[in-house]
Amino acid sequence: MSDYPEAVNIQAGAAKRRQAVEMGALALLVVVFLIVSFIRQNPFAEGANPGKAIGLIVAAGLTLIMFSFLYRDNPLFKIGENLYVGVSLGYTVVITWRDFLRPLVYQPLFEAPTAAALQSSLLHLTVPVALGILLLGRISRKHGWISRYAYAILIGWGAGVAIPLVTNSYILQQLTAAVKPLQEAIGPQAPAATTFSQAWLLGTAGPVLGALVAMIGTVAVLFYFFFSVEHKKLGSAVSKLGIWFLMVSFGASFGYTVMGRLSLLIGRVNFLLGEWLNIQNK
Amino acid sequence: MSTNQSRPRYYELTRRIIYVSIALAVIIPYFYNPKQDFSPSIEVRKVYDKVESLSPGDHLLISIDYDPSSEAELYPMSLALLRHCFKKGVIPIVMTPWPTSVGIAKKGCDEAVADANSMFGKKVVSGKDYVFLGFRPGITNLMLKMGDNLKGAFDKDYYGQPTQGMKALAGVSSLKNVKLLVDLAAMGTVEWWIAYGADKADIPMATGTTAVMTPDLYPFYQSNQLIGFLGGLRGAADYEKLLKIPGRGERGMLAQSVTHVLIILLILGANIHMFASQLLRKKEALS
Amino acid sequence: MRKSHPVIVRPLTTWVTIALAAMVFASASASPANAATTAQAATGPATTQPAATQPALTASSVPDPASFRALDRPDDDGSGILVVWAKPAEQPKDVKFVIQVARSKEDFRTGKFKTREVSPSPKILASTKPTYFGYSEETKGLYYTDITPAKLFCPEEPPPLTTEKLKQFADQNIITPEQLARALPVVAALEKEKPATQPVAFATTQPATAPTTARATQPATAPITRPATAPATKPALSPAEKAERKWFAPLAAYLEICLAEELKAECAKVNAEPYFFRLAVKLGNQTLYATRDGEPVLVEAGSRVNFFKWGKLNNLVLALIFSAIVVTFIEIAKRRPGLFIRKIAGLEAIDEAIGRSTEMDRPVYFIHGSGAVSDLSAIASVNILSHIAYRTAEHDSRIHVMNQEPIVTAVSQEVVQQAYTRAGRPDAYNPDDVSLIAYEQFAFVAAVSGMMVRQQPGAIFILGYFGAESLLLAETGSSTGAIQVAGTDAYTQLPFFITTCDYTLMGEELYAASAYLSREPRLLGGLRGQDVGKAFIMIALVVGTILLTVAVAKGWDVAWLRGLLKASNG
Amino acid sequence: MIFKRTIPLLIVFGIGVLAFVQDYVPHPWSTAFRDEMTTWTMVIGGFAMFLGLYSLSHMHVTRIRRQMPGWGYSIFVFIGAIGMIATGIFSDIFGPLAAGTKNEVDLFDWGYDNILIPCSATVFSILAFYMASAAFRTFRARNLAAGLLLAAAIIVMFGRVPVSEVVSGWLFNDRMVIPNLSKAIMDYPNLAAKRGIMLGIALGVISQSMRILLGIERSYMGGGDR
Repeated sequence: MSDYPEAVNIQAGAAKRRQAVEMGALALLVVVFLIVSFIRQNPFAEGANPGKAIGLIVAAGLTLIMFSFLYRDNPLFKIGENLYVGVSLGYTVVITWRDFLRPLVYQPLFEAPTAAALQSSLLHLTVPVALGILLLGRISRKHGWISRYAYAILIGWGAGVAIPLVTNSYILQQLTAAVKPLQEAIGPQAPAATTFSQAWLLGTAGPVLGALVAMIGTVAVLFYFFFSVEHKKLGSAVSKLGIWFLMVSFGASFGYTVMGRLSLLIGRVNFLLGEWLNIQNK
Repeated sequence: MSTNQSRPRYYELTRRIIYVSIALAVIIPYFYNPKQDFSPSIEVRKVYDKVESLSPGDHLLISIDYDPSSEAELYPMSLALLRHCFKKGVIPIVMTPWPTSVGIAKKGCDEAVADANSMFGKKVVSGKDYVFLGFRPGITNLMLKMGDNLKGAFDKDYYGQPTQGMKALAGVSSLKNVKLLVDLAAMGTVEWWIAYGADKADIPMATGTTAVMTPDLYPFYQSNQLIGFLGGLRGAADYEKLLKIPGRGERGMLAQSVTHVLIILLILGANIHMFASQLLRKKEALS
Repeated sequence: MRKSHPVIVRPLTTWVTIALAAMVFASASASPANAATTAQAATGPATTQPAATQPALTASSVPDPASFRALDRPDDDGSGILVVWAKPAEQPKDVKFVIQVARSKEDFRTGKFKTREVSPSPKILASTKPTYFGYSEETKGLYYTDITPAKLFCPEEPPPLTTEKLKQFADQNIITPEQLARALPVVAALEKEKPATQPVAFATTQPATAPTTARATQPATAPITRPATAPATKPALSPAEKAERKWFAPLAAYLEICLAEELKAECAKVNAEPYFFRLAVKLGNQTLYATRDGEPVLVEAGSRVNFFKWGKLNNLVLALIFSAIVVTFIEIAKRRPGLFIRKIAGLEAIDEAIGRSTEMDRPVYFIHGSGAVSDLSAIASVNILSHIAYRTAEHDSRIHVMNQEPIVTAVSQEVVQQAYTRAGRPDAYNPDDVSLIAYEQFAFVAAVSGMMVRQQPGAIFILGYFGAESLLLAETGSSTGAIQVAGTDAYTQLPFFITTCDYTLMGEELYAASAYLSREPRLLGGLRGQDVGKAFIMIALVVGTILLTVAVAKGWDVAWLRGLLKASNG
Repeated sequence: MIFKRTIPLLIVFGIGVLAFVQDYVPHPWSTAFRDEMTTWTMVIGGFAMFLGLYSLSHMHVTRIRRQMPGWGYSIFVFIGAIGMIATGIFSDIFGPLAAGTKNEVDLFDWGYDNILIPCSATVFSILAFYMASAAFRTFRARNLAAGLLLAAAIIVMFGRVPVSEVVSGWLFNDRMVIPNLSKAIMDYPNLAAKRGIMLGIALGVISQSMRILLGIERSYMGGGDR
């Protein structure tokens, strides 16, 4: 995998010195982390719940390690990253077994409580189990093609189901919402306009204009995506309008998402300060 | 396109300055709680008014449909709702259809119970003033079952007390006897609760969801299937504002405001820098 | 086990007996004349209300008996009957329509009927369901309700597993006598433990039923979920008893499925029978029947199994039109190759990016989205991968394909291997280069970010369906200085790719890629078909809006036009 | 060739047509077919887990065996995976090694709560930093389109936080101007673009599905007809 030399951008001697300094700093940070943890969350204190306290320390440690990537790649992050990959792998294996393979395959075939049950399991499971085993043929370099039978089924099913599905949820639902008389844009309880924002943004004139803008924008964006029309003359103007709409939309979506993502960061900060360091902020 | 070696030093530097300033903008507000001026949205106000209109002894069902990864946005909502219930004497029934949510649901109950003692001087007792039912599997089936027979779906509460004959559940045989259903969801359970819970039992329903999910709820709100909703951290802050008990939501909003303004200033600064250097270059070219 | 179909069907008589027993109380005093009081006794408090506060029901509140009809619901699996009646001239407040359902005319006399009460509201107007009733003016004055006989005549839940049931199963050879002998004491003990009314609740802790719920309820957005296990609540048991219970649990789960299947079959049977209906209006404790010649009007209908969801007719027509356009243009393109196609910058950049990567002796990264192989976005990215892998093989550059889905990994391995073979360098293919990096969304991000920073790729392709990982990957990628080409059909993630990547394939451009790259005439024809479809939608959008606006202004009735574009779920 | 390509393509076509038709048919047979296919996909998906397990382990085993740079870290993948699988087996009430009831919180849950959740929540929250740096780096008003992107982002971002009410109170003497403007941008231009993209995607999906069903698009089977 990574048989490329890791990017080394400083001369060898300086690099070595720097590495030593970094390792020392990391070791120091780990020690500080452990000391702070044991002061704030002593798992061996009387009446403490050691499982919970150690859990908190581990969770806080991993949180800090993951954040350390923001500074730069470092040995602790490499450990954390690989551990995380491993844990998520193990988790998936266990869950796949518990939720799918055991109840769907193992129990019906090997723990069938009655003869009739076994018979019906065989009837329903022989083909998918065979396909599942064919899929594993991919491991062989030479006979990898036998796995095609398994995924041909999945791809065929996906492609067939997709047509009615997108017709309904992408085309019809969008058209239902988009094709409306302009009169309907005005809500039933449009407030009496006393201020600018009420009149123009929520009142009567605004929504009608908005509905028109939405219609023109949709057409322009659709036009931008035309593959077989060269963007020249009128076409160029319309597709440019399309781009402007796309840009406004992307900017708006970006701005809209900031809050949700910040909430996640606030959550982590709350965890580190409130739970790990146990600083109450009431 | 430049690589790391040739990339100007200040690129890495500005990057780190930005990270540090964002971190500070989020951490510092954790310690401050000034009064903020904002008007709660109408959707949140409707939820608040509904809870406010309940009388002591009425029941409110809260379904915890989020796990610790969405704690930041939804936990403050649970807390605000529970505090409101305890303040009013409304009996909250807390449950979850997800095994991963039990811990956080319990944490919310415990914290609100402690608050009730310290804030309103009330001694709130499990099984009398609130019920924590814990987790049962089945999701949609569970909802249907609760619609028929709530005590059958949860024969015991989280602490192993039988629900039959429990004082807090007096008069509740099914969802139909619950005065309001609130789904705090980070997963796609809102539609199910509407279809299998609220619509079937014909009870009003409200939700609290992550900011990302909230725009999808407007159709349900317009068709009155939801009486209102709390959207993201802002929703929690609005509710806390109405309740006049500041909490993590409001404090979170301070961090949000600071960080948003910081990002905007960063963008503006970058643009001013760009225009200024363009101007400078033009001048140099002229001279 | 979930799929098992028990061969036995419980004798119909059992059910009839149960149903009869349940009705004994209700029918004890009921006769057609005072059926009203029976129905009303069920609702309780009305009897205590002083009659004076209620306005009297008059004949004008009774729907026209001629309008009262029952018919098969036309687009279902044989489970529904529609009952229709005209809106009466007068509707006093709190009035309710009562529909009585019975298996035979006799049953009305003996009181063995079920009732459904409906409050008048605009929601039950026939005009709200044009799929069933069309768009005629008449539907605006008709009320309807949907009746599923099984919901009225069958129990909602399968019966509990009792010792008697167990014996029946043994009689029907579902379980062996040995199994019966061993299971009997367990069931008897469990019956004692539970309150008499509650079923023996194995299903809640038994995984055998889990897949059904898992499938039905796994939300698309659900994060990692853990298996369902209820807290165990058991009294002290001897080890031997415990062992017996453990042995019995899977059998019980299976038998409960048998019971549920029996109930399902029973319901289907109940639904298939013909039924008789009567209509009345009710206000407080007054009830008036819709009558003809002094007798309540009786109508009859049965539910049939249907073959087409009429509500989806517009969907089918539209899907067929679009498919036909695509196929037509594929045919046209076959005959007249060389269709024009505009430049797509993101795809033009692929060769440049690979070339630069080769010059700098850096690897090329190809990052798949989180879509499964049945998602079309995953197939679209695999198609692009085929092209990219071929080019890297030609340039003797190295490609790393990062996956988070095992089957997409398999398909990618196949595609890359073939591409290397085509380029004449089959030995250069290394299966470890096309690998599953991690299973979970953010573990994938952590691992890929780490690799990017350490290996400094020269070109990064991020293609497929993405969630929140989009910006995490693209921002780390941009810090390495690589040329980044992204493409996704996940609308919400486009802003992040637009801001951090050098080129972005937006939405359908991702799907157009394989045609664009291969220049195969038939594939290009498909693109042309897509464009015609887009033009069709643009026209529908503009013309539809203008038509509706004019129609509303002029007061025309164009409900059908809206129906044409109405989406139907289910 | 028949077994390697023709038959798989026929399978794709056959299953695809049936999948298309079943969506319009309410008959119980159609439901039964759909259920059957769901089981198939779940079973195949279950087996695919082994494929993923193999692929991931193979990569890391090769790293360790060939002692590639940083190979030592790969050991942690196996520590994590084996730890989770072992605790998963031991703490499962239906597992081969544990009898009786499930403990309150077992080791498997502990790993989930204290390793998986904090790691994913933290990586997720790094987005907040990246959004700031991406915005700083790329939101420059170089031309009209970029200016629109920038303006929309700033207005919406600002309109979402409480301060905007105070500021619009000062500036416009109307507390809600900026929040409402932000809402109007989300409601109209944003909606238009979103709708346009979605409609385009729908047609792209239909066209691609047809190409797959008809066997014209077959790169996913190794391609190579060029």
